[in-house]
Amino acid sequence: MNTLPENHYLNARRGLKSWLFTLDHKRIGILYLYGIIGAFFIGGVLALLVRLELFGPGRDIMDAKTYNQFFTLHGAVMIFLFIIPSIPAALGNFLLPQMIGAKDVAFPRLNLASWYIYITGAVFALYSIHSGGVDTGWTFYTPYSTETTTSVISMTLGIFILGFSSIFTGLNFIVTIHKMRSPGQTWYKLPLFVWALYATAIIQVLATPVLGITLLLLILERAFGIGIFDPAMGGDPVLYQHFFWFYSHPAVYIMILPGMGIISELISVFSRKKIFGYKAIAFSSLAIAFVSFLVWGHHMFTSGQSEIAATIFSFLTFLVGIPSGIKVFNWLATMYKGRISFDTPMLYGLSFLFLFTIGGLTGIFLGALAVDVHLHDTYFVVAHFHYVMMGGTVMAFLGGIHFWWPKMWGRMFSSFWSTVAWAIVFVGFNMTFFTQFILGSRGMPRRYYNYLDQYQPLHAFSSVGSLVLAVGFIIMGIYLVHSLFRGKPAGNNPWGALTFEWQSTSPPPTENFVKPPKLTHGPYDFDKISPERTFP
Amino acid sequence: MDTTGTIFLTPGGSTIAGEVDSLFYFLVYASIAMFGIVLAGLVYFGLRYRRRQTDADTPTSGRAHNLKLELLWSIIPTILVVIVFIWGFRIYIKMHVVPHEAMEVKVTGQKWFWSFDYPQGASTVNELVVPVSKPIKLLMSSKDVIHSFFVPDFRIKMDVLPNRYTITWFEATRTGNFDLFCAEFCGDGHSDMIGKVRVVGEREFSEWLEAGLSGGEGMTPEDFGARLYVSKACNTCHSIDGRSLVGPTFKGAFGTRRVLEDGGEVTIDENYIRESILEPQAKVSAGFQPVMPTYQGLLNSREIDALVVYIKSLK
Amino acid sequence: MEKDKGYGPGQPAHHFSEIEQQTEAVKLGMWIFLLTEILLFGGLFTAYSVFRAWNPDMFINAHKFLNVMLGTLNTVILISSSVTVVLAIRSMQLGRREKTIFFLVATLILAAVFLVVKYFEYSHKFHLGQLPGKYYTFTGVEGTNPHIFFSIYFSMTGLHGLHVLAGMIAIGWMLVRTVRRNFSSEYYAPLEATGLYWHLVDMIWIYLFPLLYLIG
Amino acid sequence: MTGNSSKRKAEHILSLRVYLLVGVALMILTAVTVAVSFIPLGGWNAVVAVAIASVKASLVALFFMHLLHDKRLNLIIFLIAILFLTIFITLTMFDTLTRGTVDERTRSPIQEEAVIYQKTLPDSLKNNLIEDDSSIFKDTLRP
Repeated sequence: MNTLPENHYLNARRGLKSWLFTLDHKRIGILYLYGIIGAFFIGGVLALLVRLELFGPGRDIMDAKTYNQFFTLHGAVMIFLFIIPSIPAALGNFLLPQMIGAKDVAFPRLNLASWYIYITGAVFALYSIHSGGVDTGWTFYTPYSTETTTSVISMTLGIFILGFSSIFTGLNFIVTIHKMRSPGQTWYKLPLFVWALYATAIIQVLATPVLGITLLLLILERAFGIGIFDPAMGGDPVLYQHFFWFYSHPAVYIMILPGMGIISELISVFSRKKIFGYKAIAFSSLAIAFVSFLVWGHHMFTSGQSEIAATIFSFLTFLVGIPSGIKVFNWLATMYKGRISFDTPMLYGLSFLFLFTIGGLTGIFLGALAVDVHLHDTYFVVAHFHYVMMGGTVMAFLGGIHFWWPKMWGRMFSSFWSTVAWAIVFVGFNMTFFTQFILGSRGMPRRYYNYLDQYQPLHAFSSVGSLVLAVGFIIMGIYLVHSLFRGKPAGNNPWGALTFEWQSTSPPPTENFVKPPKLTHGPYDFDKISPERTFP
Repeated sequence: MDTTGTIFLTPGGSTIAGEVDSLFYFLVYASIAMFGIVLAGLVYFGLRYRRRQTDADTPTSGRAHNLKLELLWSIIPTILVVIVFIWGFRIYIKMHVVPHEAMEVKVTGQKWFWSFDYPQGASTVNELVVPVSKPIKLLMSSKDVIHSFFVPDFRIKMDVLPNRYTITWFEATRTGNFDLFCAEFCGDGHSDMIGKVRVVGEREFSEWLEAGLSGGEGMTPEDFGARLYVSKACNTCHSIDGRSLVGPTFKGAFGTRRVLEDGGEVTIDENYIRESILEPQAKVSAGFQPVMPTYQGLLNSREIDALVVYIKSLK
Repeated sequence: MEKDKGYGPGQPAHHFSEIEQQTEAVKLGMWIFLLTEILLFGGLFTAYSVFRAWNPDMFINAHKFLNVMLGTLNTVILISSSVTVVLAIRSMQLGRREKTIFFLVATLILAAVFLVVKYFEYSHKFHLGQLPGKYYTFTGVEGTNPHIFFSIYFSMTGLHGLHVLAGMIAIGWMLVRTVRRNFSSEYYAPLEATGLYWHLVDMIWIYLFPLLYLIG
Repeated sequence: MTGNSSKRKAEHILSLRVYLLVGVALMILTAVTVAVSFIPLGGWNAVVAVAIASVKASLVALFFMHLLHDKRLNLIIFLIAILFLTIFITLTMFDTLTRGTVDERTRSPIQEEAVIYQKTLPDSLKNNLIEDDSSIFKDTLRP
């Protein structure tokens, strides 16, 4: 029977102060986890309310104004407060130093500072609810955002601040990966999750400053009418869209790349198989990071940008699809001749493959110029990015949370209930969002409060799906919290994995390892050794 | 040309729709094939290579490369996407190169209705009437924020920008009514900014044009007002059954006193209605946003009168 | 900027194994931060390029109302301050603490002079009504929408001015730490990182100056 | 690259001469760029100005910021920043400079001047609302 170690990072010091002033990357990771779970809860409730309103045409539970504020807030909260920090800032913070055998990240104080910046940004963003809400959509397109009476400045200022949090996390990770790896751990011996975090961090530091200046200019446009983006003042609204998407398209990859990193870990560990095409997966992350900066114009095929620019952007867009495709096939090939077990993390890993493939393929629809003209700004787009973001990133995040849960807390969750919750989430997700592909290709525009009767059955079905989804998440919350107190101790290496973090105790000590870990094998050398599972 | 429609697409109604649909279905089938491969792999490997008690701890194959396979799954998708790009691009060019003989209609989007000005002088609101099998060029601009002109059945969409012209065109292939949506979020009434494209035969179109130019000749002011209430899109924001939409209801409004946003009070009479149509921001009813656009230049005196009579009649 | 400043001479922070590793990490971190700064200003450079390409004549007419004399003066001041910063670091490399203090103080003075000159430029423009955006009331510029030129001018120089201010705070803090003997010829990474930041501020001005003051 | 790169490299301490020479070169280049701006070269003025600025920036980066002798990685980071900024400007201007290829009217704004310059209201708004006597309600309309 496993027992918890006597001393670990959770009981090293006690009291609220020991958390609020901690420099331990693991504790900061946990602090982030609290933040993003809070954000996910807020965003999720808003999503449910939006879906309930859409159950039937016309007014169901709220008026148009409230609805517009809710979907805006749902988008902004989910993107800026949840998905972008989710995997890198929470799981990445917790794991990156452990995976490279370091004691901490390169700049622990900057790390803590970025959490406080995150909280400050969140306060500003959420303050906008109190000060009249925001009804522009998370994209803040001008001139609507310059003339609406709602509290755009509070929200954009919040997101501006959140950007710094994201930049500092990315900066910290890049330096950590370059300078803090343990002796002998060369680049090709890094776990693929670390590669993914590296590619993500590159995008974070390159793209986020442009979001910063965009929002700053938007604030100036609202305050002084500086005339860069507002057509009435001689500005160009399409230019705003260039600025915005120069950040926000790469940001999509800030969201999905770390998820892909988790999937690489999950598929290999639960297949007990050396990852297929290590370098292909590693470099495709970097390729995605680079090409993601060349494709932003595909959000603007119908925006009034020039036909030549649209054509160039369409062509470049297809280039970014190929590395993603390569990754999917590599993961599939990893499973070949493996010893596959269907523990909960793997179930989420497999759902990722299933859902992300659909999300990726429907992305091809939207990259094709003529088809995008029809599908742009319809529910097809909504479904597409939910398949990528929720079916991709959130599934990977949940997989990662379940995978590293015993490492974080030392205790295991219920296998039965976690499988039940997974099944409900998977079914609910597909009910909610596959329906929206059909709604969209039949012409239902997005951000509609009211709609024509012909769309009602599909909308109702989608709303029911969202309730199913909610039930899944409620069950998940219950068994995870329960496991914190009653879960069985998991042992150092419950899944039989090979990366560094599993060599330490669960939970690990404050400086991660009792003695510096030795690199005796690669992260995926399941052909040489098969480590024993310490659980069950 | 596809007029039947499927689960994914409504029946097309324009010359371009057929082409877009072909590419769409090519993509659907190609995606199903690709997804089929992934799904088959997942299911087959999952069943075939399940971990069993007996072999759980034996090492697995260390093979992590297969050049042929890797080339295969890099090159085939590349070829496919290049095909899709070129295909999509060719149709896109057709969407943008307008035939010379096209009739040009000026489209204006504003919160929250569409107005259409014909070269012959007629103008309509929220209803674009066009002849079948004739190319129609739309020269579009917005008076306030960005809107987007979207007719799903025609498979066309183009943003309508403030202070700039954008262009799109279509040629309807069959008569009937087609939904027209605003596809770019534009505020509280975004989802009510729904219009209609009515495609009619050549002769019917000429008759309609003439009738439109005559402007309610031979109708009572009340009937004419009722028509204008719909055709000029008053109904987007003002109900006639007592419900509050974006604006106050017309029902029973005439002759009552109303509290204004600035605290003042006003009696709803001919003056007030007229002023509110032409200068909507002058006296805004309490509890409502000052969002109504001016109808200056969109309605002539006779039309305003007809609306006043109509509103008066709504007891 | 770098928040890791608490490690004295000789001893690396607990999570680094040696001081060399820590110095390299701090410098790398600073360079990445500079990259984000370049892209932050990048948005303004993009806006500048787009509007200049649309309205070349208006830009030429409007820029005549900027004072080349003062612009040149400020360029010279900033370049001099860059020289004093490198000399401050060099002195520390050689272990001459007093000289470092002298050069840091000189840098602070130059930076302050830069801001004072900027203040006179700004107040003159405010006086003439060459304000950004809707507050623009000046009528002497020919061409379409000259307020946009001044919007861009104020955004660029304003953001740059804020960076000068931030740089002054950082240099001031370095001065305090130098006085407190936190640095030695062995360990001066924060000083070097601050120097890098200051050079970037200089470098951005090197572009702003010809783009705003010296249009053909 | 890895944590325990064993030996300390000798720090590069550039000589005073190098720093001062670079400083002087920067001053001279400043003078040159100001002088050139007064010679009308048409479109070339901008090119020359940016070129001189780039030489100056390179001097600062290579000597003052030590990129010449420092770890290659820092130089790469700097170049990446320049590269992505170039991408941003170039692809954006691909749009802004190629508008209106299909129809001339879509190229530029309808009303070039911003609202702050439009001192007078359009005529249609000037009409006195009440003085319109074609209305059937003209008797009830207040003057």
